[in-house]
Amino acid sequence: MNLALALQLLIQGILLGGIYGLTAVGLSLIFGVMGVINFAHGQMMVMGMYISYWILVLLGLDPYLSLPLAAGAIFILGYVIQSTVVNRILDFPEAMQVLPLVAMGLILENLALLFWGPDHRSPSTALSLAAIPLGSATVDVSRLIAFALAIAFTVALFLFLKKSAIGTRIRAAADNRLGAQLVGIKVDRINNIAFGLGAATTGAAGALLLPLMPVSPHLGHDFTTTAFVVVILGGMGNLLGALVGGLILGVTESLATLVLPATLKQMISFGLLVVIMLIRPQGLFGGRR
Amino acid sequence: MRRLYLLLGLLLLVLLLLPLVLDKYALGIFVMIFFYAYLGQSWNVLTGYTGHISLGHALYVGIGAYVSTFLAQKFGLSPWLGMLAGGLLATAVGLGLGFLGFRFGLRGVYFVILTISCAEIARLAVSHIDAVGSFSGIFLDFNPGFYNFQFRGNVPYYYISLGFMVLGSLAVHLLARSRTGRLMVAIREDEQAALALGVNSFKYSMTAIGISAFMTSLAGTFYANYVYYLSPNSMFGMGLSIDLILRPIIGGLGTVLGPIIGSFVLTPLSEVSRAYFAKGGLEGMHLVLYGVLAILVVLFMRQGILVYIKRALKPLLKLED
Amino acid sequence: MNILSVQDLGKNFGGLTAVKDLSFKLKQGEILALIGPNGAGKTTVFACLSGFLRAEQGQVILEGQSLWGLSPHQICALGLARTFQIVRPFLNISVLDNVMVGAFLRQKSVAKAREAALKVLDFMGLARQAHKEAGGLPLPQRKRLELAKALATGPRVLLLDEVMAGLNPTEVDELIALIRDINRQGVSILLIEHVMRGVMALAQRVLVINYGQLIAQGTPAEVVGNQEVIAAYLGRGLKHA
Amino acid sequence: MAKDKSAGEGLSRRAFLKTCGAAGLGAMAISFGVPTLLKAQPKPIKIGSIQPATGPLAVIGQGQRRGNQMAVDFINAKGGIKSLGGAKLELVLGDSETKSEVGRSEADRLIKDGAVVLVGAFESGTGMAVATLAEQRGLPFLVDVATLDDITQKGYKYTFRIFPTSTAFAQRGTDFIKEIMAAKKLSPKRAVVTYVGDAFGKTQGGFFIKHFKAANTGIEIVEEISYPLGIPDLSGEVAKIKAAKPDLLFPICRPGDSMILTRELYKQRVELMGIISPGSPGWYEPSVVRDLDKLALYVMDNVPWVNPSSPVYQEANKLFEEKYKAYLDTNTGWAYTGVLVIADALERAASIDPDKIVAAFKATNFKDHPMVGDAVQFAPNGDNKNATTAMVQVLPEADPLKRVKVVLPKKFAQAEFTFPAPQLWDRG
Repeated sequence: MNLALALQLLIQGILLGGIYGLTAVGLSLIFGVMGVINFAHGQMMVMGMYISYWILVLLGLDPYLSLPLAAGAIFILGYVIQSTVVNRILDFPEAMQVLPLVAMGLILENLALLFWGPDHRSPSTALSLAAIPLGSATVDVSRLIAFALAIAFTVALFLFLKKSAIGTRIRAAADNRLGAQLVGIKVDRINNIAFGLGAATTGAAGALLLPLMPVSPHLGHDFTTTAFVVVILGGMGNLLGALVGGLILGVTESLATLVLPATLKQMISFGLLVVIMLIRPQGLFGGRR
Repeated sequence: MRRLYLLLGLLLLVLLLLPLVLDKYALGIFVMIFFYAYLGQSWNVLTGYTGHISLGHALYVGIGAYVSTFLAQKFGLSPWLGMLAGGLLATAVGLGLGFLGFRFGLRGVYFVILTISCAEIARLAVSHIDAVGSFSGIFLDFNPGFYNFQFRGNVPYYYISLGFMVLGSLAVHLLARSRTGRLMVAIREDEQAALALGVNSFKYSMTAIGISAFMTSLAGTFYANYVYYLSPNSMFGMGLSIDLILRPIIGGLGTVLGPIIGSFVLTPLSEVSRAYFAKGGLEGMHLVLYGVLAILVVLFMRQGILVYIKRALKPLLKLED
Repeated sequence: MNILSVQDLGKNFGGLTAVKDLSFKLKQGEILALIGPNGAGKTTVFACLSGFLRAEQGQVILEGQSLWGLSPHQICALGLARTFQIVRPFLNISVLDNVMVGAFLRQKSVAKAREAALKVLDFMGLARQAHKEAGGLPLPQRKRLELAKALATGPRVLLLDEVMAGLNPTEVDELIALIRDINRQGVSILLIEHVMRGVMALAQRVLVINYGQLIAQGTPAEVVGNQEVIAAYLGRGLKHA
Repeated sequence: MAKDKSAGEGLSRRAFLKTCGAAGLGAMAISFGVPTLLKAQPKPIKIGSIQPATGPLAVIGQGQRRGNQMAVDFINAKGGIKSLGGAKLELVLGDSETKSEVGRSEADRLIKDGAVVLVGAFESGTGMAVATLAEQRGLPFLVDVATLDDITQKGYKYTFRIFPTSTAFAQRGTDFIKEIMAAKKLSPKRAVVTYVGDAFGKTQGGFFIKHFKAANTGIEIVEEISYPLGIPDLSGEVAKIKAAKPDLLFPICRPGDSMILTRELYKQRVELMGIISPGSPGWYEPSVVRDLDKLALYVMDNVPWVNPSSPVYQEANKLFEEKYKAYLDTNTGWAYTGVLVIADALERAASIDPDKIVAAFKATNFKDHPMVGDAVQFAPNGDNKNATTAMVQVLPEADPLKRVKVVLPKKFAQAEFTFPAPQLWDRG
């Protein structure tokens, strides 16, 4: 075995894991509060990527600077989706909850196709080629930034939920919808905000990914699947768990390529997922069951 | 009730006579209507009747398609027999998945994720098996003949798929009225309460997934010999899994007529909108509309279209509730 | 003769003791009531007996057979049926179909199960509702349906969890008569009840538990006068006052 | 740039909503031909085009449609099919959504709408499904682009292909690589092949590796790396490439992943003599050349490219640039050629009878096409005997639309090739 390669893969796994974590945090929050799986998650992230792409192309603003705008726009998108669709389906049987969100993903994906065409767009950003040599290995600067911000955002979101007034209400609504209603919390509005927040982290993730990969309308789907895996690993509704789950998945997948064809690395993640569900269904770090 | 059966019989008669007047393209649309209605019906057994949500049913379609095609190419076995072999393997896989899910108490979202994971694992595994073409998939030879399950025109496919739909629905209808079917419904409604009444929920959940997997896989053989190309992504992918649940959900979950009505609404709609927006510049529009419609149906007809049709026909058919 | 005997039953949730060293016997043909303040562990006892929870220790014997490690459906098949405190009808199917689910335990054919279920419905006074969707029933009828479902499984022992809660006095009286009838047909009954009128009218013996432990037993009249029982109820009341 | 202009094509919002309603009511009965003012008597001849206009390959599929449509416009401007009284051609469009069964159903719809010939399908799975359907319906199908050998190996009578097969790609690619090394007196020792994990990547990659190994080039393929299409992160794959210390990289990509691959090679400082694709998209498209800019330079790709000295090409390319701000490349070029070949066959068949068209296809000897290679002639199995590839290279030029140049074979070359290429990070 090649040690230098293993080291490089480990570094990349960790950095990729941070990004996985960030894409999953929003999904985890939305599940934790509403108990629904946002099947449109990846597509929302792609919308975030497009927004920062167009800001970059039209206004010349780097994705790191336009990140708040992307997050804000996707917050609104999430808020609207929750208030128009998701709030109405919360009491439906689970099988019925799946369809509207799958359909929402389909709509977002094809709206992107309609508006911006099928091209893979990959603009050069200030840092898209920056890398720091580290002995025989290299550390990708855009990934490092994405990783650091992923941790920062997750911690910030975690603290927001713990400390702020709205955060407390969100947790109350997550804990017991009826109870929250009884003590006068406008649960529908709180849900809107929670979905918006989950969406916003996803939009931010999109902005952070723009320097790393070309955006195209069909990119979203696989991110949704990966985010599932991460969320289950970390425990549904557990935000810090999602981050750690992302790291585990990133490192596992990356190191698996040492011995397996890369096309099989997803099999590792799904295998891991099944095993975790069977032996520890609450996720590695506990979550809503 | 008798009038309902009379009406259904009449409709069936019309469907039997349709090939006399329809062109090949229209027949092709009907083939897809029947195909998806049958798939929806098969999925309905596990999810609509027993309440375990599967989002990985492509797994069984893929097994049915690959097994019968592999046996036909390798040993010249007729797909009619290969279909049964595929069915058996699919049943075994379904039971294995069911064992993991039901024994370890994975319910709701967790069961959903289990089904997705298993389908994805199968997709990736098949992508690496050279004997079945790995990523490239399998290209079927075209040798028309009943033995080969291959035909020149669309008429035989029409009748075969119609047969699938009618027999599949009949089977589910009989199942739903049987002891087993009723116990499945009890599990769907409230598994704990069913347990308290002596219902062995594990056994009946396993029965449901076994029947569902078997039925689903038969459609795979049909697909293989209708489209002539199998690839891991199209046969085991999440896209197919989602496609096949849309119709029963829109038509009415846990009802025999739901998947059929859903398919009669949704399949032509997707064809017509695709055809309409085929001209350049509006690529993707039909899928947007498709998505909007799906959301509207779920929001405003939460029990599916069937309920509304029943309500409208009630005076005519003297239906009970 | 004892039809059900419970020996040293114990159950913990995390560090919390829910039931401790509980022993009692249910005699053949008896109606026995289990009472105690809220949170005393009554429902936990039911869950342990019916297999929904695994007790950590103790022995439950039904007609000479140990129920240890059996799952709820097996226990039900052996002749011990239960109802739920919060009733759990199968909402989207008809009342008859609801009861048939129970009847299928003893009847393998649909026709016979339907016959048996109709008989039970008739007995419970729900015959006219047979073809209605269970979700449409008002609470009193849902309570009866809950009982009918359990009854349809042909139990030797019936565990009734607060079947009278939320009913008005007339409805309680009707239900008392029904339960007596059931009992007369040879079904032994263990009931949890807060409606004291029901307990006084039905139970031959009463068990009182608090914090998962048996604190008193005897005839209804004896128990009502028991100091410890009064303290258990009142003491709790005072603390919260 | 957001959306090409054809998007607005005569559909006002109100008309659109109205027709939507009509579509709902009229269900299948409606046919959606574009109304045209017909001066000439003969009815237009319909050609059914099935391309992946939505789904993951949409970027190519929509280009294919444009190629098909431009050739139709070209023929019509020249007076249509003269042997049929100047009948105009009409392209009826089908969208396979990159799904085989949809492609099949769409083909059936186009046949219903009156198509007498089918053209398509870019993606080999759909190509296969449509080829079988064409055989079932007895209607000619011309594969404009799709490489999978199997399509023409089933003994189908109605399927013809003008595009080279994976085998042809592999042979030509190997030969070109030998020629380049010989010309520059270089003897690289190690090479890595990467390919995408789908039907195209697997066949194209597999065939190339087999041929290359058998060809005695003195270059050893030290690593074969396949990667999934899903989440485009190739950092691990590139780390493996770097660890294999190759002199050459032979990538087979889909559009999109090529950009990540190149940037990642830059970031991880992988030293290479050059990147030579054995034949795949992802290197010559205008969007790639524009977005990767300097990093795209010096990449070579073995593709059945346009012939820069052909007047047909020059005329077509001019129109294409005006209309779509893009140049005719291998895919759009063959899509264009496909319709020309069909028109030629119709002209000689002087009939829309399928079997007469098939007979005309068999006798095809079509020289006036815009691509490299000799006249299009079909072998008995339906493959174009003279289908061949050229080596193109992206070379420095101020206008990104002019950077892709043919460098081999010499006969068609527009420029000298540059090899070895400067390292990605040494380009100022």
